[in-house]
Amino acid sequence: MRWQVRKSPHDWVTLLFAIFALLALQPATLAHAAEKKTLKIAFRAAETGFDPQKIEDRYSVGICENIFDSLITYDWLARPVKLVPQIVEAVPTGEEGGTRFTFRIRPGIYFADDPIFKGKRRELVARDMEYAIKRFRDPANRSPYSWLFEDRVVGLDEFVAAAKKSGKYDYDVPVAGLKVIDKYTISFKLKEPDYTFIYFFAMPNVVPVAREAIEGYASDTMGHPVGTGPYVLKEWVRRSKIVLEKNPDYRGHVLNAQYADPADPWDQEAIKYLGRKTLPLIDRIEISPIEEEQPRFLAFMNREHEYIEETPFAFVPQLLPNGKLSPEMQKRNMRVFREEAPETTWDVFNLDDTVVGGYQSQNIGFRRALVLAHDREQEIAIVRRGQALAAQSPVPPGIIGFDPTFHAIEQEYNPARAKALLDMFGYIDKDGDGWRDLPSGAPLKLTYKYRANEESARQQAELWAKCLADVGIRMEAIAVQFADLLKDRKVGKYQMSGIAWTADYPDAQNFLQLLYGPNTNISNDARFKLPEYDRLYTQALKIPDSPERDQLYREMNRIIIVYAPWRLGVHRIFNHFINQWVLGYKKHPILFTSFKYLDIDAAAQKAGMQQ
Amino acid sequence: MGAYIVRRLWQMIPTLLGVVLLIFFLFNWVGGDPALVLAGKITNAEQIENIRKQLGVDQPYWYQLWVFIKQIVTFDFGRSWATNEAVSNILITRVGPTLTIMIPVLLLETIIGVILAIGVAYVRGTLTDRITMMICTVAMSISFLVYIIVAQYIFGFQLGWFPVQGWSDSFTKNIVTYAPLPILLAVFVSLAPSLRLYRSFFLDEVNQDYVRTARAKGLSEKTVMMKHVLRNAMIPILTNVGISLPGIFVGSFLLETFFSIPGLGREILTAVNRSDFPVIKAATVYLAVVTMVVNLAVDVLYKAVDPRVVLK
Amino acid sequence: MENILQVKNLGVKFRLDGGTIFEAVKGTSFDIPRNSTVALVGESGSGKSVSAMSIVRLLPREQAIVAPGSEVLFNGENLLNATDARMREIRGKEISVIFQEPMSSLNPVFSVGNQVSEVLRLHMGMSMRQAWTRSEELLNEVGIPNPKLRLNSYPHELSGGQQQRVMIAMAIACEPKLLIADEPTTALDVTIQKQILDLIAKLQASHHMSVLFITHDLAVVGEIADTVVVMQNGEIKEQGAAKQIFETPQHPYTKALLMCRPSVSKRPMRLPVIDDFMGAAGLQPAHLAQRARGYAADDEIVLEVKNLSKHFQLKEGLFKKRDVPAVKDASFKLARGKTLGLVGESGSGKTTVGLTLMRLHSASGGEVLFDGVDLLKLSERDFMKYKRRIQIVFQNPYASLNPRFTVGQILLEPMTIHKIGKDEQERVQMAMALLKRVGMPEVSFYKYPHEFSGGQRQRIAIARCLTMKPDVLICDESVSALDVSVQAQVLNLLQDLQDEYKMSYIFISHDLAVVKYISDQVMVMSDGDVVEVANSDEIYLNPKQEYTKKLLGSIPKGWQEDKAA
Amino acid sequence: MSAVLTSNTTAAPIHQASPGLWTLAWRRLKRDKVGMISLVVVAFFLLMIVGSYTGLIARNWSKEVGVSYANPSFLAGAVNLEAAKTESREGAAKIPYVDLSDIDPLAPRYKEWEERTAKIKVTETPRSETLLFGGDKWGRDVLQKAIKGAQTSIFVGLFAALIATIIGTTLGALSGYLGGRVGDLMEWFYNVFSSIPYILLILAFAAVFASSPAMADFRGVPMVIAILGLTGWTGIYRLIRAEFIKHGSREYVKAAEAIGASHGRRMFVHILPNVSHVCLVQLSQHVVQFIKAEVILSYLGLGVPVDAVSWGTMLAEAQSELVIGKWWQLAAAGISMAILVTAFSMLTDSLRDALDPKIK
Repeated sequence: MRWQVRKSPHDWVTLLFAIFALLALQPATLAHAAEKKTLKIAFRAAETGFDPQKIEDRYSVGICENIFDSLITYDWLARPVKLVPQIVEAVPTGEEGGTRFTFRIRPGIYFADDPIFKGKRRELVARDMEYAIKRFRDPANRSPYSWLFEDRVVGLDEFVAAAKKSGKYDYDVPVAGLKVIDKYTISFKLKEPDYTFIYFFAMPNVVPVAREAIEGYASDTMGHPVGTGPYVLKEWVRRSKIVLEKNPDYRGHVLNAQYADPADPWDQEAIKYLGRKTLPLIDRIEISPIEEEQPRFLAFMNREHEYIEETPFAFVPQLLPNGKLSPEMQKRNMRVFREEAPETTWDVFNLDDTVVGGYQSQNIGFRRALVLAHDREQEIAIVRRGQALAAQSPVPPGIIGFDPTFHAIEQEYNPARAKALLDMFGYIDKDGDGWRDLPSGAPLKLTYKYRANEESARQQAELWAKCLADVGIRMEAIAVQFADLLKDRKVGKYQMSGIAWTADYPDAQNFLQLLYGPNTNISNDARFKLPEYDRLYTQALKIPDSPERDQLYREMNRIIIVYAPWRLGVHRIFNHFINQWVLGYKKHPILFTSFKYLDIDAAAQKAGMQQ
Repeated sequence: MGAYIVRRLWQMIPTLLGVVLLIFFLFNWVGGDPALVLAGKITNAEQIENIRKQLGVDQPYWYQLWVFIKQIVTFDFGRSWATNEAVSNILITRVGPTLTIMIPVLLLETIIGVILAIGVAYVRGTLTDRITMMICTVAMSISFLVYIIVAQYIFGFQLGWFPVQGWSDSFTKNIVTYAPLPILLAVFVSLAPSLRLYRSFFLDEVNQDYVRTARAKGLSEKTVMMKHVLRNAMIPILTNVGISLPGIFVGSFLLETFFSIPGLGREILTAVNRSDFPVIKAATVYLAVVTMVVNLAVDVLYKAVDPRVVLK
Repeated sequence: MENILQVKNLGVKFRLDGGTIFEAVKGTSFDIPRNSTVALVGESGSGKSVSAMSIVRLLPREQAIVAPGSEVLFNGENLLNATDARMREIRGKEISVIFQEPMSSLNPVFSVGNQVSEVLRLHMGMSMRQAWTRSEELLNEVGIPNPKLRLNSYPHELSGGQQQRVMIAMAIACEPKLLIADEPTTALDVTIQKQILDLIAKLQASHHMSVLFITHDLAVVGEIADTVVVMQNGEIKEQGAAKQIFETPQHPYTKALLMCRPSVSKRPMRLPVIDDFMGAAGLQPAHLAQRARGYAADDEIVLEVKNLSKHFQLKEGLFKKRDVPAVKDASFKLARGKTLGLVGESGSGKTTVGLTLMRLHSASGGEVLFDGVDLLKLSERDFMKYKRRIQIVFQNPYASLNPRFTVGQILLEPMTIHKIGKDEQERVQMAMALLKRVGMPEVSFYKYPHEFSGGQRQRIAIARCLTMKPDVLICDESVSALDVSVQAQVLNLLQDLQDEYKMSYIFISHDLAVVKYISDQVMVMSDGDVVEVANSDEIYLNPKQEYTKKLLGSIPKGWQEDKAA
Repeated sequence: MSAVLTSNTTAAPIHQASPGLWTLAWRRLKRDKVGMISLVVVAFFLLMIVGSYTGLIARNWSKEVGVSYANPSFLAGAVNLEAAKTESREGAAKIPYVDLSDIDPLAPRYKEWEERTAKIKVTETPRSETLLFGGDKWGRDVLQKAIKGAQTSIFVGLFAALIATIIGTTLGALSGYLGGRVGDLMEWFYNVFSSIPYILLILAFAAVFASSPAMADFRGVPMVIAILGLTGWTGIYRLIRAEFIKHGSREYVKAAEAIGASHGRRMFVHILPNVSHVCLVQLSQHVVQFIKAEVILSYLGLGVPVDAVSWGTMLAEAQSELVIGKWWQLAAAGISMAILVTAFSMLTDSLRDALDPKIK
């Protein structure tokens, strides 16, 4: 029972040192990149993993973009964006009235070498694509992108239903609309015409995967991506470090200068440094996610990273006073790439809500008054630090279907008009507490839900509260954890909330579907249900890109302005700052990363990093 | 002593059960729906149902609780819902960086704190003593957030003495390059309260009868402080260290987010944001167990410092 | 006779909280001759300890100021001017000290051997091994059994007496010329006290040292001292050879001290108090007349206790519990208007008896018959009626009064609870009357306990009990913490109240003389057992049991004629 | 009790006010220079928040009186790149607005709308280039924000500490005094709470409060107070429990039992006043602790709502401002918080010394 050993506090120290020594024994992987061209950058958020069919976040997808090859892709330099083949022979046009899409994979495309192939070279075949598409619908994968192939491909929904019934999701059972014609050819048959379908195949996660790799690494497909792309995952410390290295088996690709803009210096530089070379040129890419803005920015300024994408808005005025590089940045030979991102932010009203919802004149007038009361110029100037364009419709520039001439007075900040509208519909102060009340006389207090740990969301809420107070409306802003916010929005348990949407593919439809009535509980968080809008939407789907379709889009945009299910926000402009030794930099609006088309002046990098 | 340890371990069970119930109640009952986070930006009811089924959150609460308890007993918490990474793997890999920061912090804080405390206790009542205590109070009154923001800016960026952020796989590189600034910050912040506390421990002892005896023996003031007083003051100091010991396994999420340290604190924060229940539950249970085991270990270690302690 | 130490004109002041200065010692002078024992006697606050501590300069540096002109000459060297280094050489080697509380005076985390050998290594330059061997010899010399094993023990593993022996071993380790013993036996039981006194006397002789013995207890002084110095309020009232002090005290204060303390051999109607000597009045007849004590056959029995027992339960191991008996089958009777004395050493269970019979502890067995009702079997509600009829006065007057209550609140509370008096006004009047009765001014009603001295507080505690007009009053070491002169006052008060209200007392004390003085019947307890119950005169004159004899034999006898011879 | 006594007029004639322990403590405190200076500083802050609460000062803190990041007056000449942007608002495109009248249900009332609009005057207040201690990103006066922020932060700190103290004291008293089964239950409760990492506890409570409909009327500052108060009581519990155990065995409590005082009376009339100084010291220590915790909550986005301001939200905002050279918001919030917290801590120390003079 009693310890006779004389223990002194020193034993403590010894113990702790022992623990230390153990920690020190961790294998020190000193990957010394003597000759290698190494790129180091930060991601704004942590990745989740690299199983293309299981992921959604842009950072994980961005990594997949470099490990896997989608069938088709976007031309690197062409603006507006243009689809080009990547591993297929041609970009299919919708046959049979936009219901059939057939891809012919080029023979001789091989997967990167991996132990799972047991030393044999593994060629990419059409079956791999079929397998990947079926994976999207496999309940076991819980794919966030399963909606891409829902209610579209002939026989696929029935196949899934049957699998659900039998309890076995059998990949070997053929699906009529998902036909492997020969070793290299796969053909899709759709239930309804859908010309946007082709874009799916340029998405970096709609990529063929090797079944034996998926099944072989079944327990951790997230950590064992095996693809045909230019890079392989060398090292992955989750949420801390991602290292990509050149795939030695990669066939190589070249820069297509055909669509380059001769007036664009970035294009010209890309051609100068990358033209006629077999790409990729970077040997090793090290990525660390840094979620806090200050350290991410300071790390870049400290030359710890090659470039910084989506520089936090707060720092931009200092680096780009009046749109020009600051003297400090000039001294560092820094360059800036400004990107009008294919994304839109907006505030959504819950149309099912008794206060902000409804389709009566009074309801419409109330929402429109709220929109008019919101000072969007301040949003741009202060929340976005001038790095944004006012959104005139949900469709951002650079997206097919964007109409540069479309803008409406109903989106222009005008508190006088807002007040007039509120007065007109009886939203006046009835109980004399200084705040407007509902026409019924009941007190009016709006709630706005925003994401708890996001400073810009808070600022947005602050702006709302301020603007509404100016027109006499009381608003309460509630900070909610991300998961709760999603839940509340999905089930319509909110009045107002802020959202952003980035294009999955460059077509206006990707944005306009967000208000399609039947998409309520799916993606239509506004729960907007207007038969006229739905009619226009379904009609537009059946038509390929044409002036006729643009007209339909314009009509839909007008309805959005009139019924105001949203208060349109902005299209953000992102500033990517690049160190001088990074050569041929360009940012594609839809694709996530630039690693495939990039070079580094290793000597300049060494000199620069040491400064 | 064996019986004592067995009894203490036995007593942990109801506490652990309470932790389990509280966490289960807080997160399963009232927390967000993980299915929605995982479902993606375009989703439908069927898919959400499918996800809920896969996660088992469609089961009745009692069943989920049963599964949870089974997980605890088998030490198998399954996989993270968000990243599909094995939860045990998450905990194991994250605790290393956290300890790399926190062990030096605790060591330095304790050692420096004790040394300074002896110093000021020796000169108690003088101007030096009062100024030191004043500095401590002022230092304690500034928010940790301010320290981090300012220090990262000044020492990491302006002066460039340390990297702004980062972490590597090499322990040596971490401890030499990346860890010093966060460690120094944490030490600086925790030193002031420790110093004040330790000083009061020393002063408590200085007025004890045995100190008078030691002086009556003819011992020098230095020997009295360094031998007789120190050894006795180590008992409450050890208690204090014992209290903060479980904390080193949690780490500071502020430090970890600002300095990009892939530690446990940051992981917990992310897990909560993502409603990643398996990670939250496992982390909580693990930390609760660590807390209890550490407390037990400290109590047993007491025996070594304080011969009066009887373990029964 | 040559003096080893001369204290000349010593003055010590204390800086108190808030800048006030307290003069603890006011210019005292006394000498300590070689090879003799000097006793410094006085009540608390007399400055006796301060005088002794200033010899070795162990007073708290921040507060104590030694008056200029003071001299402490040790072999002719003024210690007050010595350097710190010189003082360190002297302490523990030339002059060593033992203190009142051996438990707290030993460092709890170092072994006995470590602490004894430390002083040897420091002053005698011994190696660890030599020091260890010598320590063993020293422990042997001070009478610690199995010294080799005890060297590795920690202080808490020793009994109080052994701890004090260790302190003594440490003190004599370097053959000091002077040993200062600051109340070394006050915290000890009477039998142990006797042993320690004998040990000090023996060592004084064998080591040829001088002893400065500080105590409040004149009886102890009589046993040991050659010279006696009596102090009061920082001044020396009288000093001289022991014989002279005890036989022909000159100063009234000395006389008072000698008379106030109850002695085993005498039992006056009233104890004399200091004022009786200091004032003009002098001794009254009551101080000389003897009181007869003892139960009479026709005494009405108020309380009868049968086979009372109390066990405490200790948790052990995983589920086991161990019974520790504190009181075993105690039976006794209490007669109306009489006092039952309960004596025993610490841990004998005497206090537990008191607390258990009034249900402050739950009893494990037995009966407490009060008015024929077994109090132990009553429900909480029924017991309430009896609660006020048995009351208790605790030992520590500083702890038993709620410091946040005014005296008025303290006195009114029981009356309010038991609905005594028809309204608040009447209760206040009753409280005022009681205050007066216990000898406190009415203005005390509005004051807080901390404004009163120990004796006054004990009076307030007694008044609190009186508000309920109890039949039985339990005095649990109620006068033990008081100075001799105050003790006499409180004892007189208790006696007066008993005479007036015909209350019965259960008087619990370790002080055999006090018990002898106040009790009619005495019950001796040891380790939870009742050793002996008898009328007090009988038990003191004619103890039946061995234990009782041993106990009585340990009482300091004060000045003995034979010693002088 | 004392109320009973003072209302008693018959005993008045010889009534002499005798200093109670609190009075004595106050006397001791008055002698403590550092304590008194701290008291003055704390009182100044309290006066300030009373002023801001009643609207005497900082009433217009939310008014945008300056340009974005207006320079402090003492840096009037400094370049302000952030404001430049705000000034040069890009003119709207020249293209005509799209006509909506054919599908707009409001179209019939366009005319009435226009007329009403014309009657409403909108005046734009001029924005100042500099503000006394600079402006924030919206152009609000940082000094006024700091004052208003002090109100919120101190309010949060005080009330959260009050809740925590009440919970901790009640549970601690029950556990320490009663012991036994009740004590075991409380200990269990305490162990459960203290075994869960604090940050996790805070996040969990925040999640519960934010999503629970029952808390709908309870959001904003009260929610922050509730989160901090309900999670922060464990330390107080521990101390109060120990105090009650200690005092429970003291003789004065035994004496109270002997005279027949009930459990409740012994706990709350006898023991509680004797440990009240511990409660008070704990209360003030927790005020400081919670003022600091509010900063962390704000950093996590769980702090006070957007229409209020606290030091925490200011610091959270100021996170990225230091890097762009706009240090004044960080300084204003950081320094005012440091001053108050320092003064409060020192006052607490002095208070403890005054109430319990044994501890030096």
